[in-house]
Amino acid sequence: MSFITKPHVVRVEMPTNALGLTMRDYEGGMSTLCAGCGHDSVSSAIAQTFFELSIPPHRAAKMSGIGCSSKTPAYFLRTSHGMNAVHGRMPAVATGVAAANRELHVLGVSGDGDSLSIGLAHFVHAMRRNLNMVYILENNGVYGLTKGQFSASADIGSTAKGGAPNLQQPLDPLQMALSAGGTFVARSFSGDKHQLIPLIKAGLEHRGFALIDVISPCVTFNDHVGSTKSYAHTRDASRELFPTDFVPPAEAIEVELAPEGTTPVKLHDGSQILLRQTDSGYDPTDRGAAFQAIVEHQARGEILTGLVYIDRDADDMHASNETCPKPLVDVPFAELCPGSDALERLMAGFA
Amino acid sequence: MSFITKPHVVRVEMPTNALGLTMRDYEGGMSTLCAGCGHDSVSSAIAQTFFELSIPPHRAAKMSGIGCSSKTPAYFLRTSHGMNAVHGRMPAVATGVAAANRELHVLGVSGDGDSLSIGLAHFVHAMRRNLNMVYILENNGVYGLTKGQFSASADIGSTAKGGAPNLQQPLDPLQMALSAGGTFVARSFSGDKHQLIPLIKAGLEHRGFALIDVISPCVTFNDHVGSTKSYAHTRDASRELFPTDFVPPAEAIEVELAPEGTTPVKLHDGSQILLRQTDSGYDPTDRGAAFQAIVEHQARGEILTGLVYIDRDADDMHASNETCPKPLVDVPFAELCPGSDALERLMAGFA
Amino acid sequence: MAHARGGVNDFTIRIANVNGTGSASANGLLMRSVFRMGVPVCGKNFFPSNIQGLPTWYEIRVSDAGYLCASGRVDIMVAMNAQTYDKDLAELSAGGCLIYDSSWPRDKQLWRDDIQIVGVPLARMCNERYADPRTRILMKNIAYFGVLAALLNIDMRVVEQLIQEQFGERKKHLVASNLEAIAMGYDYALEHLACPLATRVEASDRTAGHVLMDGNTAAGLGNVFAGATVGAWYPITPSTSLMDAFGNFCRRFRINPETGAKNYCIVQAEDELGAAAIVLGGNWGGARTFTATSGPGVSLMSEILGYASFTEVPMVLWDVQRTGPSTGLPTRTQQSDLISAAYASHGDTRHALLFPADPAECFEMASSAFDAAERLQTPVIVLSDLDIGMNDWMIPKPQWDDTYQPDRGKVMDQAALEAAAEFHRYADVDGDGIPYRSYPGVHPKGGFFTRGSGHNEKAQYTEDGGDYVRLMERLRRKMDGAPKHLPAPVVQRANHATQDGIIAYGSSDRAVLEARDKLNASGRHFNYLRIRSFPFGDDVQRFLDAHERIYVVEQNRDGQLRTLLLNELNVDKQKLLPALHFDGMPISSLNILAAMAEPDAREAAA
Amino acid sequence: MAHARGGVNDFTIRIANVNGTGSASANGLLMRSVFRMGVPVCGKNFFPSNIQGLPTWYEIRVSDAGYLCASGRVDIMVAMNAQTYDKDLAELSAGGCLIYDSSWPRDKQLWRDDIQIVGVPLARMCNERYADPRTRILMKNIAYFGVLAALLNIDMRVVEQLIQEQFGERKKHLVASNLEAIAMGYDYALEHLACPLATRVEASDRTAGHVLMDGNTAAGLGNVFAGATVGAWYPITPSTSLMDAFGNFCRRFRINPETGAKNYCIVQAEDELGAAAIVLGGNWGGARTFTATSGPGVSLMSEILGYASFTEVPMVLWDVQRTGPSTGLPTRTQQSDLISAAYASHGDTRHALLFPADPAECFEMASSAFDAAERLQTPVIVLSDLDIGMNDWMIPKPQWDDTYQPDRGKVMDQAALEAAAEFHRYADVDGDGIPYRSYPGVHPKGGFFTRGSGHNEKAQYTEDGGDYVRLMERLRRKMDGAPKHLPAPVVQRANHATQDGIIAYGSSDRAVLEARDKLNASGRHFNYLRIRSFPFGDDVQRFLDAHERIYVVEQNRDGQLRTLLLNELNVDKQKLLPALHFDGMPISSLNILAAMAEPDAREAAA
Ligand SMILES: Cc1ncc(C[n+]2csc(CCOP(=O)(O)OP(=O)(O)O)c2C)c(N)n1
Ligand SMILES: Cc1ncc(C[n+]2csc(CCOP(=O)(O)OP(=O)(O)O)c2C)c(N)n1
Ligand code: SF4
Ligand code: SF4
Ligand SMILES: [Mg+2]
Ligand SMILES: [Mg+2]
Repeated sequence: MSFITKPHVVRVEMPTNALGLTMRDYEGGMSTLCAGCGHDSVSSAIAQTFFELSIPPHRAAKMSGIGCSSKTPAYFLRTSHGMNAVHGRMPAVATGVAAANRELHVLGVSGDGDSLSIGLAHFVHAMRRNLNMVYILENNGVYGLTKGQFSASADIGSTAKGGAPNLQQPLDPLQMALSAGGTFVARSFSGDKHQLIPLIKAGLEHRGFALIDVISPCVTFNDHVGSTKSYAHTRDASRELFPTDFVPPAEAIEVELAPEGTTPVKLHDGSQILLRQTDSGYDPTDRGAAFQAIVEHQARGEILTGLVYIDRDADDMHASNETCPKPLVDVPFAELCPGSDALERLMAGFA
Repeated sequence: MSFITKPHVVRVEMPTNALGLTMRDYEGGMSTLCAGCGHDSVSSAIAQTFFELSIPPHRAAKMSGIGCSSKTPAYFLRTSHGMNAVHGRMPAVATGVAAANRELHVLGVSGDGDSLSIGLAHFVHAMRRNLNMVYILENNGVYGLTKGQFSASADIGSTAKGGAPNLQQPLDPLQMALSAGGTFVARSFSGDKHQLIPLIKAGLEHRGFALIDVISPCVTFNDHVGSTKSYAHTRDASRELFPTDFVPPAEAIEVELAPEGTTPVKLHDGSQILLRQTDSGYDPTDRGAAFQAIVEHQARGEILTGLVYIDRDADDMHASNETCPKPLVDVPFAELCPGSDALERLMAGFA
Repeated sequence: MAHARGGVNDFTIRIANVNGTGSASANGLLMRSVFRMGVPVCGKNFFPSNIQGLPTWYEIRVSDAGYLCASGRVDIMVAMNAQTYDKDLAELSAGGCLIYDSSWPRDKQLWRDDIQIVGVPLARMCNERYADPRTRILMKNIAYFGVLAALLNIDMRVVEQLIQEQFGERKKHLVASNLEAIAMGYDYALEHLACPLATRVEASDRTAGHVLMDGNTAAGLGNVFAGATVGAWYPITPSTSLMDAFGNFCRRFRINPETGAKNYCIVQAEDELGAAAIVLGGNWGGARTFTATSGPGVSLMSEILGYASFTEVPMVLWDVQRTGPSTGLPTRTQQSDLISAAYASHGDTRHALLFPADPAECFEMASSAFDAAERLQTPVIVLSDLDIGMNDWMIPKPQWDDTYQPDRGKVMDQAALEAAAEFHRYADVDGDGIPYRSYPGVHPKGGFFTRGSGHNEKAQYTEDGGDYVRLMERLRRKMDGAPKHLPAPVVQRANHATQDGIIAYGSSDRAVLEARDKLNASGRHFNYLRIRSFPFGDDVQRFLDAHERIYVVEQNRDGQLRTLLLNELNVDKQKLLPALHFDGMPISSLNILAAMAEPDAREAAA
Repeated sequence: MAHARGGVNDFTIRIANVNGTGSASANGLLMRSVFRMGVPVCGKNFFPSNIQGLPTWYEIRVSDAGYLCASGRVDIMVAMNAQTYDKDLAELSAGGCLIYDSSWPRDKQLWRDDIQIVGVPLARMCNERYADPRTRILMKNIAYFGVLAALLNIDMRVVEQLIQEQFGERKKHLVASNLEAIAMGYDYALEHLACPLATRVEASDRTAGHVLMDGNTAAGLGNVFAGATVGAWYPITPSTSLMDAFGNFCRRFRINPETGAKNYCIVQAEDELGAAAIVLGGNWGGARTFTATSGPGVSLMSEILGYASFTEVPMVLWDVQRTGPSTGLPTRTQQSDLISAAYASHGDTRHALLFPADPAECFEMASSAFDAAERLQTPVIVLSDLDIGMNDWMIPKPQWDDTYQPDRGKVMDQAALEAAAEFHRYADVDGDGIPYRSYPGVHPKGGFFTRGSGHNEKAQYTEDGGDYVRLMERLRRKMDGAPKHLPAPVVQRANHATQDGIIAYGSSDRAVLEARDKLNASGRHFNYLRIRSFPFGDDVQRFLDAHERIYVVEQNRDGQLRTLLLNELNVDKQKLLPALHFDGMPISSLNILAAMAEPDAREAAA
């Protein structure tokens, strides 16, 4: 749940955020997805997150690949630049965008097909780079847009609509992330906005690659009994590691003393994530333990959700590169071009 | 160390194996690698393994991508079919070869550049398929053939020849394998044949994807002080999980009672791996624990070697597919083509 | 807009609907009913690139004369989608008939007076009869079929028979409920409308010996018959149903009924690069291995294609073309991958192409493709398209010659290797540029090393310029000799001597035949050459030589076949007139006549 | 074999060695010494595709006349590699001089009597002087330089100066040791050999205002001056040194000396698909972003190129071509990616190409490429090659015009967006087919959605055939107008009126100029058009029209530029005669004359 208090609206006026914008300003075109598709819920969670954080929509860049999931950036933040790139290459395209303009809020939306098969190398390498972006992987265990083939995230034994079980090892985006040095590794469920929105907020404040694997059922091809990515199964099998709350910077000062039973995790801009402690003694900064926990839940047929791992100290791509603070796109040409005198001096070495 | 007793040769005759072949028959063309390159040691370990297991060389298919490491299949098993494919795609090419002929001993040799960057998706998906092959990743932390750029396996802080440190998260093939459902996950060192040869043997008998990550120093671009992939550092930092011995099927019957202090792991053809127990109580069939162990060693700057994880029960690609036992390449056309009568009957449904 | 001709056994009906509502079975039923009544028919599906909720159209052409391609007209429009009602109304040809759901009143302004308008309260009828919302939607489609059956004079015995066949014994309960819904529409129409229309079906005998099939099904089946054992693919519209069909037929024909063992292996690859690599490996391993993809896949596979042609490993790749470039219009058709396919990959390359014109040729060319690929030891790319691959075509019932044996080309088997003094993988022993190959695992003498870098006759590494030039010239010679291993073009001569020609290929064929008949009727005569493969043989050159003026009919913007002709053969550019159609819809004779009337000025000048 | 001409300031020397032994610095020293003596010179490196232990050659041409390309002859052979001695001996032109290491006796059978043979016991001398094996190897190279200096009459003051500059103050100790080793060879030669040879260097004044540089260095530098801020790449020979150079110059010119902050960001991508995607994203984000690759990379990047051209995102890609296809000969040169680049990706596509002829144009075209890419909003591919990119060329010292401002094309900035009533990304406002674009993050009115699927003027999704055709026709119109934004061809007219022409491009230029002078001397006159970009402008068409017979000189097997000319312009195929050279070695005038004498029969006929 978010700590941003929603204004109590008595009249029919729409609530506005700090920029004076309403939720309308954070919406997009009409969705052309199937009625009930999990991806539409994720879109609305994203819109709500940006609204609540009062981010001007045009300061975001919405990046995606190809798939039903990848279509969704057209359905929120209408005035943002957005891009449906080619299938699987979005993490690399996003690398270019972030390189050009480090101040944009780069938001990637992808699918399990887009990220875990054709795009796997790009996905993993964007994490290695610790690219400063939020990466939402709308995970439904199938290729929705091409009519329901198993994706690489399908669990062994999960059945296709026709009844045939998947027989290959699943790729779990979280395990991938942990083995690729991911610095913000979380999972959620399209049906659980209360968990999802704080995670997206925290991801936006995390300086680095924030992966949120969102189980987002495909009602048309993978929501039947026997599927481990259905609404019903996901609801039943989800185990929240610990409830996560997000505290924006201003309020974070007030809650300097974290409420009893919570562990505060400071993010770069001063905001905090509050992790409600459970008695497990789980440490979200221990990579090995995080992997263990995921694998153990997996073995029990459970789906671990929440913020599973965070590393706030790793440099993001620009920090490693020591790029100038100003976005490269804004550096004037005069500062980029050495000019004729410098050239003349340099040429002495070639004569 | 191998349990195969080498014949004691008194005269200058070359020893022969069960097929009456000598080591000469397992060698290949002259290496064009740099003198001292780790990859050459791996080549000779491979040749020796095939010799000792008495595998007819022409029953092997040597697959590789592009790189110094990928050149090496030309330097052993001269009479095998071999293929230098395009950069990074070898695991997929090998999938085709194994699909066509399930009886070949498919041996892949690749580099850290070839497998962990351009070829990452293929590498990971070949593991998901549990393709029946031995995959040797000659890992030197650099792109040797293109003159020493960091590869994705370079550790943070490891320096280039010029002194610049790597700043990106390393990809560890073993961690990748554990998160991708790999069924045989091992690491060794080109300088340690006693460890490497039994691992390759076990890999050849494992019915599934046997990954052996071999630290194989690049003497020209990554063998200096400051590099974590140098001979010196690898020797210092290696921690063998437990010594591994390989027992071929015939002898395995004799050692039915494993020597005290060893845990026998049966492979599909009846051969065994003997893991010498240490007091750690380590269980090589626990995926989460294996990841933990690797990460803990990594955190201490150590390199865990040996057979880290094994799952003998997973089906390989052909078992999942229920492919006929005969190699598809050998199924006669008469059994493949339904013929005119069947066509006639089928066409009734289209009229 | 052309005037509707509509009449007995000669009309086009278009049904507008929403995708994901199950209209496909009603549409298929209508098409099959016509077919069973002995009247030639074809069906084309226009669907959006999404899964549910967007407009979709199905178009059935009934043509006693056998013109089974897009007609370019709509004689009957069944406007079941309120969203597209305006557009649908506008696209109905003058004199045509509009059938709409009159459950809700329609704005009179949206009517036309040059057409006949027939309202049927379908939704109301279904809502009254059925309680469950999903059933209401499904049954509405069945009910409109009933209305059409009455209006078009469809034989209800045929319909009953088809319904029985469709649901069989196992789903017997559905037979009754479907027939009931059909009867509801049928009876309503008989009672309230003037049935049948002038535009209607009368039983005939022109479909005997034919079947209705789409090209992907035919290609999937053809690959089973060709002896393909390994298929590797990555899903992409419109090629997905090709590998699906291969899988379905394999399940039927290739599983040992006792052991359950499969004589095939289908791998869903991680991407198209992987799929191409698997095909490379499978063929190198000796199994007939193929993939199916569409434009983006061809772009991604190009590095592997270059490798395979340079190392001389056979490959078979089906490119079911869609509207490009880039993602383009993924559910629309086009013929625009010729250049990418013919010269795929960097360096000097040339690949063999096949151009099936319909599902019948998809079935046949599955074998031709493997035979050519293995004979020539090179990739063969079969350029089908969405129109062929996913639409329903009436074709002569496929036949199989049981004496067919696959041409595996020059393979040294165990015995040959045993007998040979030596084996040099890339030696041009026969002087035709085609060397001998061997499969792995067969014999120690057969071993060799395959590499995409410089190699000599013995498959050894070389950087020597002379070795390299020798290899490249042999490869050129080999491909120059390719035409004799590839399907020859089909020439149809005009009844009158003429200097005018038409060249076309693939799915344009039937529209060209119709256009040619029309031109003929107006006194213009054309010889017609249909290209079936690339590189071109002498027969194509002779056709070029023999004509003064040749229209090259293509479904792309840039005249890609024309480019290949110009580059590979010897012809005056001016005499090759581009006749292009590329909006993504299947080509009709009207499109061709229009394009011929206005040859692209820019191209004609250039 | 041509007779060696060798003489003062006009000869070619080839040094055979083993790679990884450090011979590069000795070879460079020799070339630079000649240059400093005022005599035009160039150097070409022939190296294997491995790191250590295989044969390598370095060839220096000295030419007072300024023919600075491969000569096709060897006047002096320095045979330092026993492994290749036979071959090296054989390749020495008659009348030439062989210098070999006489430390060990050589088989007299391997001698020739039409050459001069000079033995120097280099290994023995070094072994006597130095104890450490590595030093012995390194110093042997320096010592042979000393011998050559004496034989060729190199000015020792120039050498000393160069050595000082090379090691500077920081490595002062190396100055003395190097000079000592040089002196060892120099003194030996003066004492034992007849110095200087007839084939030698005499000081001149023809190098003033020039520099020695390779094309990758020039391109890297050019990109710094062009204002590129993001570079993305994946290592591949022979393009690697281009991005290396960019990085080196950025470290020099683009780091804030106070804060250490960098005005650039170089990303080593996971592969070429990733590199291309990063370039797409960077340019979309508003930063000038480029990549450098070679053939295999171009194949892999083709899907992204198709996307960028269809969505109109600028990209700059340097293809430093090597010998294809496939892995080919990775350390040899070729011009064989024209077709793959010009029509990269499936569907109807056409991309802009630039053809630099030497490092000077690499420097200039870095800006031209970005200007054109941003003006046209499309990918621009610069086709350099290994010969240009990795060899040492003498070029006029690069100049920079400080008034240059990058042409970012039609960009709606903050103010323009604020003022605009509305912004439609793909509207053809100016009628030239080029729409207006906007960068992300600038203004809410600038936001739009980029997609590789069908889109209308407002960048909205559409599957409508009419919208699609309109878009495709605009894109064609846009590219038809491209030539005015691209570098124009260079025409050099013969002194005599002639109907004969030569067309060439890129690294063939200097060899063409030399061949043309030779032809001229024998009374055959040719006008010469050097293509610098694609699509071709009217000037190229005019040149075609104005000549009866045109040789098209190319470094590939299939005459790829000729294909482009035939396809894009209006020319009789017969009059374009292919003059091809494609063995991977840099082209010489002798290659051209030979190719012209024997035009490929097959091609000429076709
Ligand atoms: C290069 C390429 N290959 C294949 C396709 C076809 N394709 C479109 S979407 C898709 C899979 C999408 O799966 P996922 O990312 O899981 O998205 P979902 O539809 O399930 O949300 C595929 C294979 C394509 N567009 N491009
Ligand atoms: C498509 C493609 N891109 C780039 C290259 C250039 N290349 C050759 S080898 C190599 C990297 C090899 O690194 P690795 O696999 O680690 O092998 P090593 O040489 O270190 O053994 C690269 C990038 C290529 N051959 N093909
Ligand atoms: S097919 Fe599945 S993933 Fe696609 S829109 Fe429908 S429900 Fe969503
Ligand atoms: S460069 Fe490195 S990896 Fe390559 S051969 Fe030499 S030592 Fe081995
Ligand atoms: Mg999915
Ligand atoms: Mg390496």
